[in-house]
Amino acid sequence: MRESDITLLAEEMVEPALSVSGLCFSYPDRPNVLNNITLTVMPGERVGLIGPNGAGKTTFFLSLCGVLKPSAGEVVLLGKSVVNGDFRPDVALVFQNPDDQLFCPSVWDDVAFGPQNTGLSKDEVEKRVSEALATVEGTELAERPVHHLSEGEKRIISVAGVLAMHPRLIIYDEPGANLDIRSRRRLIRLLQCSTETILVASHDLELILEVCNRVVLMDGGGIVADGDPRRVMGNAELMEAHGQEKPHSLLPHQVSHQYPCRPTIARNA
Amino acid sequence: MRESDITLLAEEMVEPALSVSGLCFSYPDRPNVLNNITLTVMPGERVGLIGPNGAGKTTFFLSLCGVLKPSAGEVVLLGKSVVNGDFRPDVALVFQNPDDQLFCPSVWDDVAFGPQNTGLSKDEVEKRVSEALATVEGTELAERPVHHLSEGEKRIISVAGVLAMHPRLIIYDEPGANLDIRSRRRLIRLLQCSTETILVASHDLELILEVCNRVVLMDGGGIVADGDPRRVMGNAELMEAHGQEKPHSLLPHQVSHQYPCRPTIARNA
Amino acid sequence: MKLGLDEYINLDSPFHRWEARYKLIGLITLIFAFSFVRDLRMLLTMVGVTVAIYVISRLPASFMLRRLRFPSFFLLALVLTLPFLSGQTVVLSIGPLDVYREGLLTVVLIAIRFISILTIALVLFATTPLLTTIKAMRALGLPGIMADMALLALRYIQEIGQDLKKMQMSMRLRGFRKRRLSLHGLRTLAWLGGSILVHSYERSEWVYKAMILRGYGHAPHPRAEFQACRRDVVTLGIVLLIAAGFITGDILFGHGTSALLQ
Amino acid sequence: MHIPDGILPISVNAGGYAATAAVTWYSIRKIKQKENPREGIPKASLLTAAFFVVSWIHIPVPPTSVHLVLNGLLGALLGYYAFPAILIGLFFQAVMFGHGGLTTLGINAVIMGLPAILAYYIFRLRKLGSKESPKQDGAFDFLAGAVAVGVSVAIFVGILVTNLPADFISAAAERAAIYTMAIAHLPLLGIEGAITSLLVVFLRRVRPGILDGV
Ligand SMILES: Nc1ncnc2c1ncn2[C@@H]1O[C@H](COP(=O)(O)OP(=O)(O)OP(=O)(O)O)[C@@H](O)[C@H]1O
Ligand SMILES: Nc1ncnc2c1ncn2[C@@H]1O[C@H](COP(=O)(O)OP(=O)(O)OP(=O)(O)O)[C@@H](O)[C@H]1O
Ligand SMILES: [Mg+2]
Ligand SMILES: [Mg+2]
Repeated sequence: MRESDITLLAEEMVEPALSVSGLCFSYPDRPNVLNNITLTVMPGERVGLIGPNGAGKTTFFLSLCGVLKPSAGEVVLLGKSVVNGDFRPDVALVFQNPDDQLFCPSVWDDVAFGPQNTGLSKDEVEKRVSEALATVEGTELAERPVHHLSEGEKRIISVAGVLAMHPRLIIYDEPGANLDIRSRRRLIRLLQCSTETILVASHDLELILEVCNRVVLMDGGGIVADGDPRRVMGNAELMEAHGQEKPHSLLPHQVSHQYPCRPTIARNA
Repeated sequence: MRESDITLLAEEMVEPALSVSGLCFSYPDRPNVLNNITLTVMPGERVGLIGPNGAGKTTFFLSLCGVLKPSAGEVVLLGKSVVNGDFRPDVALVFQNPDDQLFCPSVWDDVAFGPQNTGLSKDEVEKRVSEALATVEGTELAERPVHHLSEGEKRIISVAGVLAMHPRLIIYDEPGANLDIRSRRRLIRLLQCSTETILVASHDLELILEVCNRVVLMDGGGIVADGDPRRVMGNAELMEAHGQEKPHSLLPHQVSHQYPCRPTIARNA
Repeated sequence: MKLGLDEYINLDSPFHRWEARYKLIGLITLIFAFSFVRDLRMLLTMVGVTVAIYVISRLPASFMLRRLRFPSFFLLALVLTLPFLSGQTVVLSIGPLDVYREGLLTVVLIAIRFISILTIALVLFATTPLLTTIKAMRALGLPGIMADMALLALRYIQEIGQDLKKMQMSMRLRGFRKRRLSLHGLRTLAWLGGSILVHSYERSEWVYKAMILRGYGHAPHPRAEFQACRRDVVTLGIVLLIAAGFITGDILFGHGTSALLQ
Repeated sequence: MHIPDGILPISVNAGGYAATAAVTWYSIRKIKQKENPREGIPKASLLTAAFFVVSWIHIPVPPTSVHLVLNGLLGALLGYYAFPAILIGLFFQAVMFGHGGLTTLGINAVIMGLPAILAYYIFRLRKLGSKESPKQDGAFDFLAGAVAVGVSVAIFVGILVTNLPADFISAAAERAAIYTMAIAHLPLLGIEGAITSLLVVFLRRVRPGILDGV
């Protein structure tokens, strides 16, 4: 048995969290938004997805969740093929704009919305909600009306709404947009501490660099690079060819900004 | 005559573009959002305004333009006191969310809206519009409906709408939000090349660092620091005390990212 | 939801070239003349004129069929009821049901008028951007407040429509299914609608600020300028003549389906 | 609940236009009497757009689904801007979707708009009650929503049945048609009332200012 075979075997034993093969998608008035995308993500990986506006990141995410129906190819999530229109509680998507996701009158209602739809008992729902709120350090927001929160708080609550469903794969579509530095830092910490498999699309390359252990560069509906974040994003030529920039922190030295994962105690640190 | 007197005299000879003294503001349900703000900006300065969410940056801007009526204090813009509700074509504000500002159905209409209201002739309006569109490199967008533009294009057009009024002071409220890296770079170049006095609020400190020659740090409705960008933002202690971070590019070395200001020729460079 | 009206505004035809104000006057008059017609012989002429106009406009037939699908439900309801309810002369008996000749003729009359008017309206609105049409209406005397409201509403319908679509998507992804009617479901939909209203309300406050900062109401907003050439006027003349022809013809022929009933 | 082109005699259409012109003229006069008439325009326009979009939401009523009308709530939120707003909404509906019609625009505006104004007054009646009572408020909200749609249905059915160009329709058939149509719309009234009161509860909780009118 050769070495490569052994690796192959080892990989096959762990079922991938996500495996996409030959995925294509067209909007009615815009063909080939996704071109033959093939990607495998193993459980526990944190994959960053970068690429210019219109690269197809959001479209890709929506096809993964079964909201859009691909014109070709297959998506297998956690060992089960995705069927268009099917509801998969183990996969969750955090939308780019929290306002698209938050519509209940109070924070509590909103976080409870998902668990209630999966038909859990009342106690179970309550437990899920308080757990999720504690994880994002938002317990004291519970009774507040969603529409009066600050941008950063809205983002945090939309993440809680997704966590409460206990997904095993979470997809974040540009989670850093519109956040101030303190909220962004809190989000980064949250992402760094999460135990789920995650996919993050962002234009904030520093955020990707701090959170992800793998990065995928998309352009024109296809994947043009895939690998270690420091290697891919450190390749100035590649990055510029696809409308990106080498992140500042990769420029002269590498400065680690990794914050320790702390248990949830105080919010107003 | 002592030296300080001479400086004083010299400063008084050039009329400040903006002079705010003792400005206070309260929302009906939220008192003291602005606390006794005093600030003088000389013509040609590019002032960055930084501070955490809720510091009062947007509120400050709206009071400067006369949209909100301050409870105390005075704002003098270009030598004339601001009266609440007055229309001042020489001062313009670019809103945080371009969708709030682009209320006309087509790009051309939107850019023309301001000049038309200043009572210019039809030819003059047309000239202003094409000039403004050329400056932002958006000439070919003229006939497009606004809601079909990408985020980056929307931002660029909202800047054009403001430039077409030929203001002498432009206020940008978080112009970098939601932009991809290419559009952000284009925006930075545009700001660097502008000849007007500008005020820019942003959470993107690298953008401030590249554009501004002075920075003002706000927190809790007051100004807590004011001075050279590298000095203020390089002061890690100060920055962290107000929920900010020292920008990456100020961390180990200083790397200049200044692009040359080019005349507007090709867009697809 | 896709509005798809502006799909064919870039074609080239006499109707696309016709100046918006004249087109509006001409085709609206024609539409009202059509709604006046009650004589079956004039109906046949109406079909001819309608087909001719649609062909000249160079809009594809598939477009027309697509647009007909939705409003046809009402027509279907009429077709299924009127022939059985209205009239005296039985032409056919289906089991216990009698089909009356008068009801049948009424259905034919309504259906032809309906389809013809819909077609002309389609030519009117699919050959000019809706935006230009509203500006033409203002130029023709629509009150400024109405025109401003229409333009702003048009601008934001599509924006808010996209928001609704995204919100419904996110609800589906969190397991919301609205198959049954339940209080929980109704409440959720009310929350969805309410959120859209609140977002729009809050956005309108910002829009107002942005408008006054650029001088809204400071100077009278110039009316969009339209320039008509001779051809526009001639076309209007022809269309008005056709419209007049329908009205006089209908009156001359004795005004009614009764002409064919004898 | 919009009457399409080609069904009504031209006299009824003309009457509808006359009534619509009169009410619109009166509304605009009232708007212009405000201190700053332009202030309400963005609010009214964006809410018009929002109501237009909200009417796309399907409410499941097995075996089919219905659309929301919500003209009662629209009246309550927009006040004097309500009638022009409805006119504009109907115009867009006719032009974009072929829903309703151009010749019947006037009569359709009467069908939708007059009940909206009526609902506006029902909502205001509630304010007369001095005590805060959520139950009573809810009842008024339900009533405003249901009555608005109910009156719309009544005008709609009335116009349709009396004006069908059927010279020979029997009185019995006519009565049967009216009853069938009215009964078919009953669930709609209940749903409109329920949604209206749920919506008002939501708005009062989240953004009370919105209910004070434009
Ligand atoms: N509903 C739609 N109908 C038609 N075209 C669409 C639709 N949504 C997106 N597109 C187009 O598909 C392409 C990919 O869009 P997508 O939103 O997936 O890009 P993205 O990578 O998420 O960009 P961004 O960084 O701006 O979020 C774009 O060119 C866009 O214009
Ligand atoms: N219309 C309003 N009514 C009441 N309070 C308001 C209103 N607008 C803002 N505030 C409050 O005033 C404070 C200052 O808000 P402002 O929007 O000026 O902050 P900002 O510095 O612009 O924040 P951001 O970085 O999030 O844009 C905040 O606490 C906010 O909650
Ligand atoms: Mg996207
Ligand atoms: Mg702000």
